[in-house]
Amino acid sequence: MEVTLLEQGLELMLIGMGAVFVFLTTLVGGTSLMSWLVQRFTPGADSSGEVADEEIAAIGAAIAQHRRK
Amino acid sequence: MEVTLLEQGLELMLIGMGAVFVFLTTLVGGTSLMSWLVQRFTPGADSSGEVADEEIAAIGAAIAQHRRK
Amino acid sequence: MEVTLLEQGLELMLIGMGAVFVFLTTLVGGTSLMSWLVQRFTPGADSSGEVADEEIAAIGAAIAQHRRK
Amino acid sequence: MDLILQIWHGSGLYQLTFGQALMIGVGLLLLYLAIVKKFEPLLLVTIGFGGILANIPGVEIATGNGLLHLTYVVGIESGAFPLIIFMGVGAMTDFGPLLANPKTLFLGAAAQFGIFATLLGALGLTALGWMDFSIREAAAIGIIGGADGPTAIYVAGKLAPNLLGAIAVAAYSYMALVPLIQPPIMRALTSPEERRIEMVQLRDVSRRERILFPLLLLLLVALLLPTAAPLLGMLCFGNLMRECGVVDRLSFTTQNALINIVTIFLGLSVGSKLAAEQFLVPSTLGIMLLGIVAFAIGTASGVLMGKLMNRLSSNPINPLIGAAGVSAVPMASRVANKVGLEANPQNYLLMHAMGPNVAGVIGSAVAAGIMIMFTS
Amino acid sequence: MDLILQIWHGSGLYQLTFGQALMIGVGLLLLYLAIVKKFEPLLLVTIGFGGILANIPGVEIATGNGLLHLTYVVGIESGAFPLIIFMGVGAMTDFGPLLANPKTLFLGAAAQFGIFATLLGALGLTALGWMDFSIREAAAIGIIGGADGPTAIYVAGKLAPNLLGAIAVAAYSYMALVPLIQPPIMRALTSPEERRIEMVQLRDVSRRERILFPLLLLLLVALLLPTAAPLLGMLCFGNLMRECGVVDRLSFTTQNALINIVTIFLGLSVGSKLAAEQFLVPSTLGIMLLGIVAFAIGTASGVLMGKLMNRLSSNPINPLIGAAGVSAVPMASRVANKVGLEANPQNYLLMHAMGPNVAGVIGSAVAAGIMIMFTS
Amino acid sequence: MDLILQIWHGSGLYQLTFGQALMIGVGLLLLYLAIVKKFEPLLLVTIGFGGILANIPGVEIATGNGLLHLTYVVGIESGAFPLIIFMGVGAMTDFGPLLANPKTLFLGAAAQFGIFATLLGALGLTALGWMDFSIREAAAIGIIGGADGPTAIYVAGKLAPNLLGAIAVAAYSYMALVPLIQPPIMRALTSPEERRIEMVQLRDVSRRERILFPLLLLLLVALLLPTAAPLLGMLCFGNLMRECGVVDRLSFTTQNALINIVTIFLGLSVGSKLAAEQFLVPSTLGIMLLGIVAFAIGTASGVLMGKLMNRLSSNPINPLIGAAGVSAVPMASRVANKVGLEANPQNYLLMHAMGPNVAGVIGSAVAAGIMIMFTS
Ligand code: NA
Ligand code: NA
Ligand code: NA
Repeated sequence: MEVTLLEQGLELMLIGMGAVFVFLTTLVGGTSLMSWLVQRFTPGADSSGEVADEEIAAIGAAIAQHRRK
Repeated sequence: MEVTLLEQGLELMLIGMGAVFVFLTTLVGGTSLMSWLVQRFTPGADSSGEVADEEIAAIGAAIAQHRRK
Repeated sequence: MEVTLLEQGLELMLIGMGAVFVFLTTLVGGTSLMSWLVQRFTPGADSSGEVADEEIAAIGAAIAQHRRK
Repeated sequence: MDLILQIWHGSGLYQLTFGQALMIGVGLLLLYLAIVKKFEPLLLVTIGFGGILANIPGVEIATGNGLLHLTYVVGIESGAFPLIIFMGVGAMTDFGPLLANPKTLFLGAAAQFGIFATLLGALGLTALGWMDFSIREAAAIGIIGGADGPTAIYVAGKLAPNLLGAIAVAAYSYMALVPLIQPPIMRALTSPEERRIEMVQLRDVSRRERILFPLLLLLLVALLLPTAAPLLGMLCFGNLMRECGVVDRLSFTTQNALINIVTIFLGLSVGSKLAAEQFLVPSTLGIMLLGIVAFAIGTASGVLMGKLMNRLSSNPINPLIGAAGVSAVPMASRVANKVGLEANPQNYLLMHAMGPNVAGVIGSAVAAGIMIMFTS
Repeated sequence: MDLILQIWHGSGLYQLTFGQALMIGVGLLLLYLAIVKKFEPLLLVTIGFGGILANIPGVEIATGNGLLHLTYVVGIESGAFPLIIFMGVGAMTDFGPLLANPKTLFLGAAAQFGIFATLLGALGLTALGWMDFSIREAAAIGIIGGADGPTAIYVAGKLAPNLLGAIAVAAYSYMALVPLIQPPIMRALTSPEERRIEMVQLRDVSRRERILFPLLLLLLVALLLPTAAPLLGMLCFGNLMRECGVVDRLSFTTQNALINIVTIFLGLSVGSKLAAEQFLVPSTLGIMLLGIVAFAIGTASGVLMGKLMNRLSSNPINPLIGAAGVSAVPMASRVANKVGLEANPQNYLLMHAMGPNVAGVIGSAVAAGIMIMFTS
Repeated sequence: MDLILQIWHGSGLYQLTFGQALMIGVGLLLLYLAIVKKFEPLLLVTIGFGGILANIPGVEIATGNGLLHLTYVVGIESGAFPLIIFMGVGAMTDFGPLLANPKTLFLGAAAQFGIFATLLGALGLTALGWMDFSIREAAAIGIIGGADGPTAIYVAGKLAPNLLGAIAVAAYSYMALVPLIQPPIMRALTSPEERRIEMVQLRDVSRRERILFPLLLLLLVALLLPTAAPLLGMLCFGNLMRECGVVDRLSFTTQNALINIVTIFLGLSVGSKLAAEQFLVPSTLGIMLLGIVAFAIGTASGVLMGKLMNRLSSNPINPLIGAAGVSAVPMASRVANKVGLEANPQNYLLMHAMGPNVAGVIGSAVAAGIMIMFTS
């Protein structure tokens, strides 16, 4: 068989980089679509306010846990 | 053999519920007896005060642990 | 064979205690040498100040971790 | 070109069966219930995700030498994970309300009727020829009625490993649905007057009683029902660590790092049993059906026992707290509290319901011990 | 006297080979880099110490029934440790910057060219007769270019366990050296004007998008590349626990106790493969050489892709963030930020670089999946 | 009726032997000592409870495929648990006092005489025909005199697994009883003047010395006594994590979640070896007897060495701190401090005793390495 190891490697490189790009391109598309759908069907900003709430909840939980102990 | 699966199940149900009740009844008795003995032979209330102490100790330990670290 | 178990044990005791002392003596020597070298080639005291810093850093890290959570 | 064909043949899209697609949907549904509806999230997130992983064709994670198969063998088949979870539950459980009012143990006993009725139901379906459950399988299915996840997984792992996925999913799903399943039954079986009953405040329980209780329970189990001793022994051990006051650092780790780590791998491992070819079989439908019947009967018998005890007892007992006897700690107690508040806005049943609630954990472990003793 | 002779013959001094002494030196060097230079200390401290233990003659800890050999078999050969680390990485990763600018995924894709170029390089050295790597070994060596420790260990464990020690040491050493390796390449390939480019501030990303992203990624992997599903599945699971907000206690344990415990044993186990007779072979030299080439090519292709995208895109893109596409989170982002600040003191690239940085983790896991699919 | 008979025959009451009842009593006694007397609670709670579980007839938890048997095989037979505990001990140990006064290592050496004297005692009892211990068993029994639980378990697991339960119980019980065993011996061997001696305040120890010490110790062990390297290697690794300052998160987990989890399962596993038929044998009595002799001799030789060093040294040395050389950290140091305060209310020996105390840990690990080398 004349297919050398090097040729095999070359093919794997081409296909491999191709597959990486195809996969990540699909992911770019999927992510963009998902974000677009979420933003379209969610009224108002829900990110910034929530974080502060979570933080307060975390501290509250820590205190509660301490008390329970 | 004429004992069907269903009869076997029925027997298991009766014995099983019986055993659950016997066990938990014994536990009711044992618990009541234990509580009665403890209350009889322990002078004074030892529950409420201790909890607060423990909590303080826990906080103290946490601070100490922090310092040690 | 005339070497009894007891003689074997006696030999093990002598050699064993000897080995413990040889090892720990070497460790005393090594530690003293190491400390001498460190103190000779390190200018200034680096212990006391650092501990306080570390403690502050630990508390800071704990707070930061809390916030991140 | 061969390589591109190899990618395509190796891809999930090419290999995906309809059943796998369906089960990925089921996994997503469990995640939805957990995240959006907040139903039993610790278990439904992990089981749901494990279920999705198990249904990706061509991925070796739930089979062979895959991580989830290994954790399944090491943790579930050996019974280790449910036992460690029980230790953690013990370390997190306050038996105070139970000790203040030990009679509530009877409510925890009564609610186990759901277990045995379901066992009979499973055998009945077999007698009718609709299903084909052996007595061991029927016993494992019955335990769903115990409303206690680790007990159900422990028993299924011992008696019917082939049904473990369906049983675990049924147990946790219905535990998640307790706020929907129980209230109608509770309202149907009680009069508004009964629901309005206020109970006497619970006495303080001393530290000494709290320390002695797990030892007492352990010794009783040891003497009377050794097959329940692994489960209840670990529960007692966890509780002793909690209450004895001298090993707080062990108790803390048991309630946090240890139970969390085991929960993650238990959930993923159970999820790995949701592979389509194992899960999409007729018996799963039977198990889901029998499971909800078990919950309903357990709830009903707890409430009826509550009514009976209310008549016989000198102190008033609100029958609603009987429903908490099924376990599902602490959800069932919250449900009893909520239904009680509807009838009487001054009526806080939460602490009173915690007694039968933790009694239900003991009761179903006892029932599990009996099942294991008689069928293995 | 026999006993004293026995002590002497049992002692390390008597049995020590030159190779072992050399490897103990290498272990000490890794500790020095970790402790004094603060390079990747979590891994270099544990690997370095494990390496010293593995080279003490006569000690049974890295071989036979020794602890480190057992953890190696249980945790590395089975793939469990890298997968659990990936779960922890998922729980610690904020995909927000990536979601705010998904196009940065292309940078993460481009930087994987280092992986495949190195594969080819390894086969080239074999063709030249200088080394003797099979295609599986070459693939495992290439993954070093992914700049992602657990991925490299996972792939090496599957494709070339005999090279695992050298591959892991190369991967972590070069990750540690990222602040030295990358800047010259980044400066050589960009003009000062390009390095000065400021980027548009990232938009806020909603919680809903953050929850859906790991599920989307999981489904794509499931459908397109199942061999990457164990790694990316665990990453997605960890991230879902982090973002879903209902299992915070599991997420917390995953990010702390669990990942720390696994890191300790992963590091020691990997170190146990640094035994002189396994490590001091010509192929190690080849692997170390190929590894740095892989990092350099990965950095370069990331930067070049950044230049290309900057020309094609409507919003300006600073090509320096392309270098972060190799992974090495978060070090590579910090390097991009630092080199950017040199050229323009107002230019804070850190958050912009985090997008390609985490994209690089995904990209190298995808490349790993492809390697496993084609060579096993 | 058959079923009721089956319950009765399956019950513990029916199957319980006298030995098992006795051992359950022993387990309760250990719990009493731990909880009420606060003696070594971390180990006595877990061992005591495991001992009770192991003596419940008909329960499969300490045997067969039971959880505790599995943890015993995985954790004790393999040596993994004691090694991980040693890593945790290393991460919790401050070698500062030892570094400030390295000569106290001699006290830690002298106190190991208890180990070897007990070895001889065990062989003597065999020569007298009262017991029947092999040299390996005698060596394992001797290690009780090291007053170090994990070392004793590690050595027993290697040299005499059949005696492990008795050896571990003896080691931990006597460690718990150190405040009762040591003071009379200390007072008998010292004059009031000696007990009053105040020592020079310890110098500050730099961070660099603290980092280099575990590496120095590791290298010495590697070169001189590799059979001690697993134990001391893990101790050094834990200590290096503690002191190096760059892996604080690993050190924190090692000192908390990891050591706690392992302690729980180590204790339960050791307890599972307290099954009546294994424990209630004549050799157990011999081991308990030899163990207390070992503690007494170790204490005495430490104190006598202290007297000798006080005469030879330029700085005064209080011989009481020699008693801390047996290990039992930090209890033995507290005892030295307390006896010192009795004689001189200004005499705070605590920090001075910590030097020989941690030296005792190293010393008994060295003795363990010698035992393993010569008898296996
Ligand atoms: Na129940
Ligand atoms: Na990468
Ligand atoms: Na000692």
